[in-house]
Amino acid sequence: MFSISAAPIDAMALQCELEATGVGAVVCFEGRVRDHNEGRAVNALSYQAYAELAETEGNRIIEETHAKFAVEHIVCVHRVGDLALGEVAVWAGASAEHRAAAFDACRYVIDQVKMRVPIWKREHYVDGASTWLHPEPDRAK
Amino acid sequence: MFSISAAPIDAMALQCELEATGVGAVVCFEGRVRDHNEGRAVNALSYQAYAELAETEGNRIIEETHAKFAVEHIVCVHRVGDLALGEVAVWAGASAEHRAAAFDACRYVIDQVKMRVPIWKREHYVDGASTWLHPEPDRAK
Amino acid sequence: MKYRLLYFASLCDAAGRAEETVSSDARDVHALYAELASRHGFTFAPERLRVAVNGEFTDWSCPLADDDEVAFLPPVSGG
Amino acid sequence: MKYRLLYFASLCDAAGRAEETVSSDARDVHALYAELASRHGFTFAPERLRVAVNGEFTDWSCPLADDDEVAFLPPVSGG
Repeated sequence: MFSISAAPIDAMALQCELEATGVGAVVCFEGRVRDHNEGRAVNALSYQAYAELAETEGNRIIEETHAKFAVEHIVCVHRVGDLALGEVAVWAGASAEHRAAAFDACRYVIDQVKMRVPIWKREHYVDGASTWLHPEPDRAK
Repeated sequence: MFSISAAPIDAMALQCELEATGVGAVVCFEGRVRDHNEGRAVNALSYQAYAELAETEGNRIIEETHAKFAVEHIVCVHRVGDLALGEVAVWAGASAEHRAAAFDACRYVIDQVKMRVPIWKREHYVDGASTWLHPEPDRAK
Repeated sequence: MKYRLLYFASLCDAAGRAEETVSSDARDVHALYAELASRHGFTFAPERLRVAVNGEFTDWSCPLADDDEVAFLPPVSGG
Repeated sequence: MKYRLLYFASLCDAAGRAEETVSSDARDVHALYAELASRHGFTFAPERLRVAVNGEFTDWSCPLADDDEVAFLPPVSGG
């Protein structure tokens, strides 16, 4: 399940959604607000989403991931609103019988979410400026 | 830091050891006791380690991982003793500025630990039998 | 025709609003973007944007119907 | 010479003990393993085992000194 959350992400609760009999491997990813980006000191971020389409596209990614890898459960949540340094902006987890599938699935989900899901980040800099990030395709990280 | 633990693994506490200013990505892996292996129903596992050498070799793997990938912190703990179904047998986590390094490092650590660290698993089957696992090199998973 | 527009991120800043309803003679999304870009000073070339109509991605030749909800999506930066 | 032996996993089961101290004429780990394999019925060919002396991996030609601690390590299965 992919969802957009205005509330802080509760990683423990999300990880519980990955439980299933026969699961041998769980891989979780947390993307956090860093204190810098490309050489500029950052002191906060804001995320905005086209929530309806973000959830549609996010769940499409999760369906694709189930089709590609032998996984049991996949969960991904992306925050919106204002985030402080260190807060979790995005969380993704995958459970599987074997670890290769869990790693591959978790990574595929987060890579695709960052490329495709309509969510935008505004960086607030220590010097008071702020800007929306609209990366060129080849610079997307 | 790599360590051997006779007590249950406290994933939250370990994840806290990955914290650092500037960390943008955290990847964690949990290996759990499954209820089956290669078609046989399992109801418990025991792990035995050559603890002294396991910690030496585990920390060597972590040093290698720091040399190979741009990571901030790496933590790995392996349980020993008797484990019930669903218990965490091994936990590995990596934090980094960017997610590619965190994923690569976490996976490298667990792959190498499984291949190289002197720890052995005994499977206890539902039918009452039990056996130490000594996989052939090409069958190690 | 009347269209409902949704604006996100820097397009929202440029338009000075997150949504609006406009009357327009444009009959496809390409023509509609040209009109809105001119009105609001949008600087993105169309090839850098994706388009969604009624909550689903579509392409720039998509014909429009009265009351369609249209969003021009600048390059995303989630994560 | 006296050696302290550590046994793990199925070698521990086969030897019926986790450790022992033995007196032996063997002067390297290869000769020592041959002696112990015969005594305890170890069935692993040496090429399937790793060897550790005094808490560090070494190779099968490693010479031994009095009081060395030696472990023959069957294929590992952690994780």
